[in-house]
Parts: sequence; structure tokens; C-alpha cells
Amino acid sequence: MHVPKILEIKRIIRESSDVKTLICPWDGKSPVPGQFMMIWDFKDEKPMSVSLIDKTNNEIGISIRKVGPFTSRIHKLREGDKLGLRGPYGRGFTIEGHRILAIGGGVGMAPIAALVEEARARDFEVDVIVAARTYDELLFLDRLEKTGARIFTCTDDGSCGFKGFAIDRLKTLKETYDMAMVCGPEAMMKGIFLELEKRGIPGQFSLERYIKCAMGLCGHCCLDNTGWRVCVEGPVFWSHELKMVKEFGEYKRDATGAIRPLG
Amino acid sequence: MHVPKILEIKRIIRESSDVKTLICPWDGKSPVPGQFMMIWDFKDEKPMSVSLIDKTNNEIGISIRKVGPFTSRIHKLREGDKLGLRGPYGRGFTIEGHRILAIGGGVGMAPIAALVEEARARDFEVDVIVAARTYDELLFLDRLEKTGARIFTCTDDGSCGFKGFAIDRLKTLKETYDMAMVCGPEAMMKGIFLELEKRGIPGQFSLERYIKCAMGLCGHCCLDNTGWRVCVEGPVFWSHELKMVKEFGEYKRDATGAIRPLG
Amino acid sequence: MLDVNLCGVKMRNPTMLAAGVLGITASSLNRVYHHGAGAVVTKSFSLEPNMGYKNPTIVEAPYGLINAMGLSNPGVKSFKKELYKIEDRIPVVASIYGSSPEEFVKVALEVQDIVDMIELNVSCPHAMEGYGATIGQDPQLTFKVVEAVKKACKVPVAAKLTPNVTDIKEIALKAEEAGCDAITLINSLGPAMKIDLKTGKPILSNKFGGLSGPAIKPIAIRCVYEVYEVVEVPLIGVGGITDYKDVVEFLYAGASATQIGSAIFYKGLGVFKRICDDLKVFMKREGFKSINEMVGLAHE
Amino acid sequence: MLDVNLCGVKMRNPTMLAAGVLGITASSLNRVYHHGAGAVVTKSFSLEPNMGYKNPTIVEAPYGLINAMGLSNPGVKSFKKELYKIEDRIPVVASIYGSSPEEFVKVALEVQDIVDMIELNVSCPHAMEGYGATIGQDPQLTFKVVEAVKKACKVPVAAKLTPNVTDIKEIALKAEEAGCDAITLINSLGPAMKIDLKTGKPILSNKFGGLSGPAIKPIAIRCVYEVYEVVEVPLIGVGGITDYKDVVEFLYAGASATQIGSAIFYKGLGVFKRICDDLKVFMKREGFKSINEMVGLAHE
Repeated sequence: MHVPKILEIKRIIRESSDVKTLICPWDGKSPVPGQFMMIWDFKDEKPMSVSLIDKTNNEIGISIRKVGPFTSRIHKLREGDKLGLRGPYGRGFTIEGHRILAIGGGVGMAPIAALVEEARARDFEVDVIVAARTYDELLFLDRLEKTGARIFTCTDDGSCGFKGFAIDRLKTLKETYDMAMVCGPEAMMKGIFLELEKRGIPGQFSLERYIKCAMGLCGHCCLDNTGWRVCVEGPVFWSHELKMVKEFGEYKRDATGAIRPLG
Repeated sequence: MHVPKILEIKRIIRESSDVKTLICPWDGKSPVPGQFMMIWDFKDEKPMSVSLIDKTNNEIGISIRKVGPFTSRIHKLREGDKLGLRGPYGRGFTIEGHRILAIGGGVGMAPIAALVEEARARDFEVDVIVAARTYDELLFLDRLEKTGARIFTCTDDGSCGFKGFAIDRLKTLKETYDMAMVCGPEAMMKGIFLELEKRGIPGQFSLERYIKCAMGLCGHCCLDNTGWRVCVEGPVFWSHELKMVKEFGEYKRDATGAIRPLG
Repeated sequence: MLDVNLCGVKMRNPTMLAAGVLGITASSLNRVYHHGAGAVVTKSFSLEPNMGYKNPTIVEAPYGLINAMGLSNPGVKSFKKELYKIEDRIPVVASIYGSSPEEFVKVALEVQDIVDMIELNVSCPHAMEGYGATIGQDPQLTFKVVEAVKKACKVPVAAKLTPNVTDIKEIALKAEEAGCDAITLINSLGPAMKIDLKTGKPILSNKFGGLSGPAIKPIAIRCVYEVYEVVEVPLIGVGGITDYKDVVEFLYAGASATQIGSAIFYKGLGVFKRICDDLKVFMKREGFKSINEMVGLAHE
Repeated sequence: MLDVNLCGVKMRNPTMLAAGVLGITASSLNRVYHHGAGAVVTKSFSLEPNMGYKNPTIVEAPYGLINAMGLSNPGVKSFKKELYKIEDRIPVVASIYGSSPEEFVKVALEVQDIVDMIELNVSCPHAMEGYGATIGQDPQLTFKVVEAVKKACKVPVAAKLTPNVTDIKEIALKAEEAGCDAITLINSLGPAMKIDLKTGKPILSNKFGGLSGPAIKPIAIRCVYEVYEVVEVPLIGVGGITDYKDVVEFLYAGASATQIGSAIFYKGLGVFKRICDDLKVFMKREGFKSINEMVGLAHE
């Protein structure tokens, strides 16, 4: 049944100054990296992607950046507080190919962290570009190191690793990859999409749109011109699909359904 | 789903001057002898016990005596006409014991015929008392003979076999049985019940009451004093149960729920 | 822990047998009590005997049942004999119906000495014109029936309302104004209908019937929640209860007790005991000491 | 064989996308058509943009869904741009709402040249006071809205009615009297409600929402059957359709076409094509040559 499950927060991890990970027990269907959950704080409900999938301990982690009233409320929660979760929803990443490049920008690292852990556990060869504005905001480095993935950090201010954007770091990587998996701000993803196209590397990109029902009905998250629902056919789309998504990197829709150019 | 299945009557067998058997295809749950079906002729719906269970051909037979408006309409139906069936309902006969005595009076032979066929197919030793007012009304003799059961016919007028009631015939049978299974007018069954009690033979008796829902809800078929529902706990009750059924052989209830002494 | 005092009627738990189900004989009502119900409501009965509708009177729907029994009952004279045979310790609610305040009063006066409460069926969605929902869909008629019975009777009186109205709060307020001691919410929903595809015929002989079962629970919960906000009298919640979670949801919405009907089909007669056992575990886990503490919790 | 002419609007089959589902962008409406729908109904839109309610706006119920989206839409000016992007060959019904006859007319006039039909949402059970069901529960308000839009517009107008009234026939007759060309039956049922047991809170941010899905089909069928007996205009049946049998049941009850919404959740977007394929097989087997032959067969 698509009804929020009320769970107690088991642990809270402060990942950076504005990102926290909430760990909850989860005995429902196990998410695939890239899928999302609807999080209800009893005042509002928002989609959040899963950053940690621990099948051994039946736990999942949701990493949330403080950006508005909802996420600020979430950041005030303590261990033992309750949250409502429903999901997992949507299509996640398909882990395929021999050599995989994962790219996460900012809190877009959330699904990428879960992805890298799963891909490495299944013994794929994984390189990760971890991008953020500054050193403090680079997420999940400890977890990533444990997986044995090769890590390329990059920061806008050069405070850690490569100085510059993820796209610039990508351009310096001369390796070939069978597959790239990307999550981050859409402008960043658009640039990476074009670069990957140029190099003939298929990519999977996790998109974010305004989501109300998450059940494929309300239509708020439909993409132009295909009409694909981010909550069902997405949130992860492949490069060959994104070629048909006219609005990718251009605009999204607000709560009324009106078009808003990407900032 | 408890919704009538609309079926075409495949064959109609004239069993006697006032009894017909309608054979219908049935791919639903196979009935147990003694269970009943709700028969809908698109004007009314009544419970009828199953007289033939053919699992090979997925057919069931319902034998109906013409006694009122509903059964008269049923008797006018032809092969190819439609009927609605739902069921099977209730608890049927439990075929147990080494030597079985089956007793059927009038159209009460319907479930007994199905029972004898099943018991003989499973190699039980079965004696049958087939009772009716007169020779023409003795039912299912051909089918019974084919089973190899030992048949004792008895007629009120002596036109075939023993002259007298089933109870009288029973009294002349000196054999011992492990189990008796009985269906017929309630007055007849009451007498047989008392005789079987005297001889220490456990019996199973198929009762008839006014049935509306057949789903254990409406309460019209509840028995005094136990409150057992004929449509769920019955229609077949065991001797030790009937000892607690005060109304057995005494009264039943009409469509309003009012008590009517047995005629 | 599970006991409930409903308008002075003491029940060992908050699960009552709903009207219209297994309530036509004393034996049946006794049996349901011995299967764990906290109280029993009789089948609705009237002044005169009534045969009800022809079969089919019931058909299954997705997660629900559609029925149009047609208020069959042997009439109050005959039914009184049944009432006398119900065990003394069992809290008995007599569900009664009629087509006028006078008829309701006559029936009520006949039985009030032998029952603990009277429930007015002004809500049956498949009743004959002038009966059941025909009354309960009209605030004035509802008022008159409740007022007349209250004036004539000394036992507590509950009005059972139909959800098949534009505004159930309006009817509930009228029933309360007329003096009812409790309100039962809801009678079956609809009417509803099922058409057979092979013949094109409506399956029920009455064509239309009331929908009960899990399908209607979200509507029943809303009715209880909504009415709880406007009336003071206790509410009895009914509609689609099959497990303890449903009972808790009704209590939170504002019901002081609940009734169970269709679940006997879905879960068997053991449903009462099962719900009570599970409810006790839930209450201990969540720290509730009485049913009363849970009533209306969903309201801010 | 499956084609339908609904008030002059030619549809290739009788399965329309229902209002409120996947109807907020042209891309989405085009896609649903390419998945097999015979026509599409837009999400209800209004003069001004509307954010709708906060989440949670949907929760699952037994065999149904409870939603209170809150009529979110970008407003007619913005929505017109979407309408222009819908492929020409697709029959488009614009679902519109407002709080007064004048508002309805303004919205209708903006879009009537670019759609094939207008459906008046006077029935949303979770609308703000003054909108949706608040209108459709009042025969006079319903009359005024329908009359005003009919006078102002040249395209066919359907009134979508709420089942949450004491007598839907009364409302339907008023809508017909006011000149509507078709009646859509039914909007979602209730309102309905779901309370969370751990927190005691109603789950939807709006507390109440409309119930859709298989649970409500028996009510929708009855509404269509009942209204068919009193009005002349064609009916569009909607509520709980998930397979061809449901469509046949609606046609037999009296609907000339049907709408599908929640089934997209239950069965996926392929549901339109699947229903049409199965319907064709059914019609051949039963000897029907057109949809029209099946309409109203359940009536004597």
C-alpha cells in the first residue's frame, strides 16, 4: 500500500555544514540506487533520493541539504524522532558496463554514494568524480574510500583536489568508460551530457522535478516533449532518452505546472 | 468474487415426473458432496445442492424438484439457456469410516448421489437406502448401480423394493456401519437420527433453511440454540452437533425470520 | 482496559456487532457475543413482519459487498420473543425502523424494557420509499423521528445515519438537537450497483444495494471525523472494519465504540476476539490505558 | 467498431483520459493519446494560477486512492500555451473550474477555439470553499454555471458531477435544463480520509480527499444508471474502470463513453490499449457491431 510508514530516525550523520543523513530502519522493498523515497515530516512531503542502502541491517539513509522550510525542519529532527516514508519510487541506475564513471555534484552525491557502494560490492571498476563548491562540502569521501573506487575530488575554489567544475575535471580524464552515472545540478548535468555524447560514453542522469503523487498520476513531473514521468520512467534517464527531452537543462515546472527557466 | 457466474445449460436430464437435473460447465472451485450452489434465474436466486460433480469434464449437476414458481421456471429452461451460479457454499459431507450408509429421501437423493459416487470412487464400502413415495420417484438408480454400491430401494406404496419409509427400512438393516449420511425431509431425518443414536452410528445430516446471502452474514439461516449458520457451518451437521440444535425436526424460519413449525 | 461505557451501557470492549448482520435470532446474537463482541445490535425490525426483497440480495464488489436484503424481519411482536432469549449479561441494542415517528415510537415502546439501547435505522440505503435513508436524508424527518422516540423512551437512543447525503454534519446536528444520546456512523454507502455482463441485468433483485466492507472505510472515517467536530454526543463508528488498525483509526477519528459487520464474511466470527487481542497489544505498546484516551486523537 | 461520436466529437474508442490525471502538460496528453486513449481531458484549470495543496496529496486505500491535489494549475493564460501544443488530431476536452459563472465563462472563452469540448468541474470534493463540489452540490449554482457557459460558448459542454449529494438525479436534471450537452459521472467519492495510527494525524495535508479507483465503481455505476433514466443527454462514465468489463458495465448502465484515471496507477499507461483490444474481442463474441448498441442495455 502506498501509505507512509512511520519510522523512528535511528541515527543522524552530519555530512557537512548543510547536509545531514538520516538513517531509518526499512523493512519494505529495498531501493535501487537512484530511486527515491517520499519523506513526510507531518507538515509536508518531498521526494528525496536514497544515499545509503544497508540490506544487512535493513536500514536506509536519506541525505538532505538545508535549502528551505521543509529541509530546515528535517535538520532540526533528532534521533528517535519520527518520519513518514513511502517508496521506493521510480527507475534507478542500471549498473552495467565494465568501467563505470560516477559523477556527483553537491548533494547530488547522495544517490551516487549508494550507487558506488553497490557497484563496487558487485566488483565493477568505478571512478568517481566528487564535486562541490569547497572542501567542506565534499560528501561521503570516507564511505567512497572504503569501497576502493578511484576518487577524483574537485572543488570550485580548489580547496580540495582539482580546482574547477566537474565538467572540467571530466575533460581532463582521458580514460574510456563504458558508462557514466551522474547526479547534480541540472546545468552541470547538461554540460556533462554533451561532453559524454562527444566522447561516445552512454550516461545515466538523475533528474529532479516537482513531484506531488510519485505514483505516476498527477502529471506534475512530466517532461517535454516525451511526457515521461520523472516519478515513474525516471528519475534516472539515459543519454539516448535525454536527447528527446527538450526541457533538459532548459526549464522545469513549478507547483502550478507553469514553466520556469533553470536558474 | 461472490458474483453469479453466467453459464449455459449444457444438458438437461429428466429424472422423474417432477425432478430435472441441469448440467452446467463449471471451472470454479469444485464442490464437495453436500455443498450447495446459489442458482439465479434472473428473477430469483435459491440454494440448491449439487447432485453431480464431474471433475473430468468440469461439469456440475443440480437436481431440482418442481414445487413452486422458481422451480417451475427452472423446469421450463432448455439446453443452451443461461443460469447464474455462485458457490460452492457451506460444509459438505465428510467421507470417513469403513462402511458407510447413505440415505436419501425424495429429491434429498441429490447430494447423496454425488456422495455415493465420490465415496465409491475412493473405494469406501457404501450401502444406500433410496427412498421415495413411489417407484417413478426413485432417483439416480442407474448412476448408483454403476458405482457398485449396495442399493436398498423403498417406496411408501411398495411399488419398488421395501414398502414403507426409509426409517422402517433402516430398522430392518442389521448391518453395522461406521457412518451414516442422510438427506431428505426433516421429519424423516429426525426419525433416522434417533434410530442411529440408538444404534450408536454417527450420522451426517443435510439441513435446509431459508437462505438469502449464503455468505454467513444475513443470519436468516441460523439454528436454535447454537446460532450455527446453515450456509457456513452447515448444511451438513453431525449427530453430536444436532443434539444441540433444538429446532431440528421441530421448526424452521420463514422469509421474515418468524418461526414456522415443520409441516 | 478495553471496556467502554457508552451512554451508560457497559461493554467489555469497543467492538459491537453491526445491525443487519447475524441479528435475526437470539441464538445467533448469543453466539456472536460468545465469539467476542462487546455488544450486539439486532437486525432492524419494524411493527409488522416484512419478507424483504427477493434474492439475489447480495453480490461481492472490489473490497466490498453490495446488499439489498430489504429489511426482512418477523415484526416486533415476534421479535420480542427472540429478545427475551438473549442472555442477560449481553448488552443489546435494538435496531428499529418505521415510516413515521409514531411507528418508531410504537416499536420502541414494545422493546425498551428488554434492551439496553435503541438504534434508529433512518439510513438503510435500500429501504422502501418512506423508510430508512428516505428519512435520514431529510434533516426535519430525522429530527422528528429522534425527538418522538426520545420523548417516549427511557433507554438511550442512537441515530444511525446514512453517508449518502450532501452534508452529514447537518443531519447529525439535527439528530443531536432532537436529543439522541449517540450517533452511529455510517450505514452502507451508495446505493451501489453491479450489472452482469452476459445478460446486461442488474444482479440484485432491488437493482441498488448498500456498499459495505473495506472499500467504504475511508468515507466512514471522514464522516466520524467531521461529525465529531460539530456534536457533543458519543459516536459509534462503523464501515469497513476488519482489523484492530481500523478500530484505532475510528477511535482516533472520534468514535467511542465501533461496529463490525462485513468483516465476519472476510475474517470469520473470530474477528471480534482477534481485534480485541491485537488492540490490547497496540494499547500497551503505545501507552494507552483506556479506550477513552484514544477517542478523537486525530483532532488537533 | 470502437469509435464513438460524443456530441459531435469523434473519438476512435470510448476510453478517455479522466481529468486530473497526467493532464498538466501537452507532452503528457499527447503521450496518453499515443498509448491508446480515445480522447484526453486536461487537468482542471482556472483563471489564475493555483499551487494546489501541500503534500501529502495522495494516499492509498483498500482498492482505491484518496487524493487532494487541490486543483493545482498554471492558470488559463499559461495553460493555453500547452493546449496549442497538443496534436491536432487528438480530441481534447478542457476541464475548467472557477468560483462563479463569470469565472467559468472567462476561462471557457479563452480556450474554446482550441479544444473540442469543455468539461465543467463543479464536483471536485477537495476544492476550496466556493469551488468544485460546493457548486455541484447545489442545483441552482450548477444551473447558473452551466447556463452561463452554454450561452457564451459554441463548443459542446459537459458537466462533471459529484456523487456526494443526496440525489444526483436532481443535479443532473438541472444541468440538462441549463443546456449541457453531456454529463460526466462521477467525480471522486467522499470526501474520504486516512488517519495515521502512529501519530494520530490525518495523512493528507488537506485532511480530506476524493476516493477513486475500483472501490467506487459500484457507486459510479449506480449514478450512471440512475441518471440515464431521467436525462436525454449522453453520459460519460468514470470511476474505478480498470478493464474492459468495467467499460462494458458502464456502457450497459447508460454511458456513451468512459474515462480512465486511477487505472494508470494500477495497470500502467497500457491500460487504454488493453481495454480497447479486449473490448473488441468481447463485442465480436457477443455480436455487437458498435459501442452505441451497448449503451443503456441494463435498462428494461
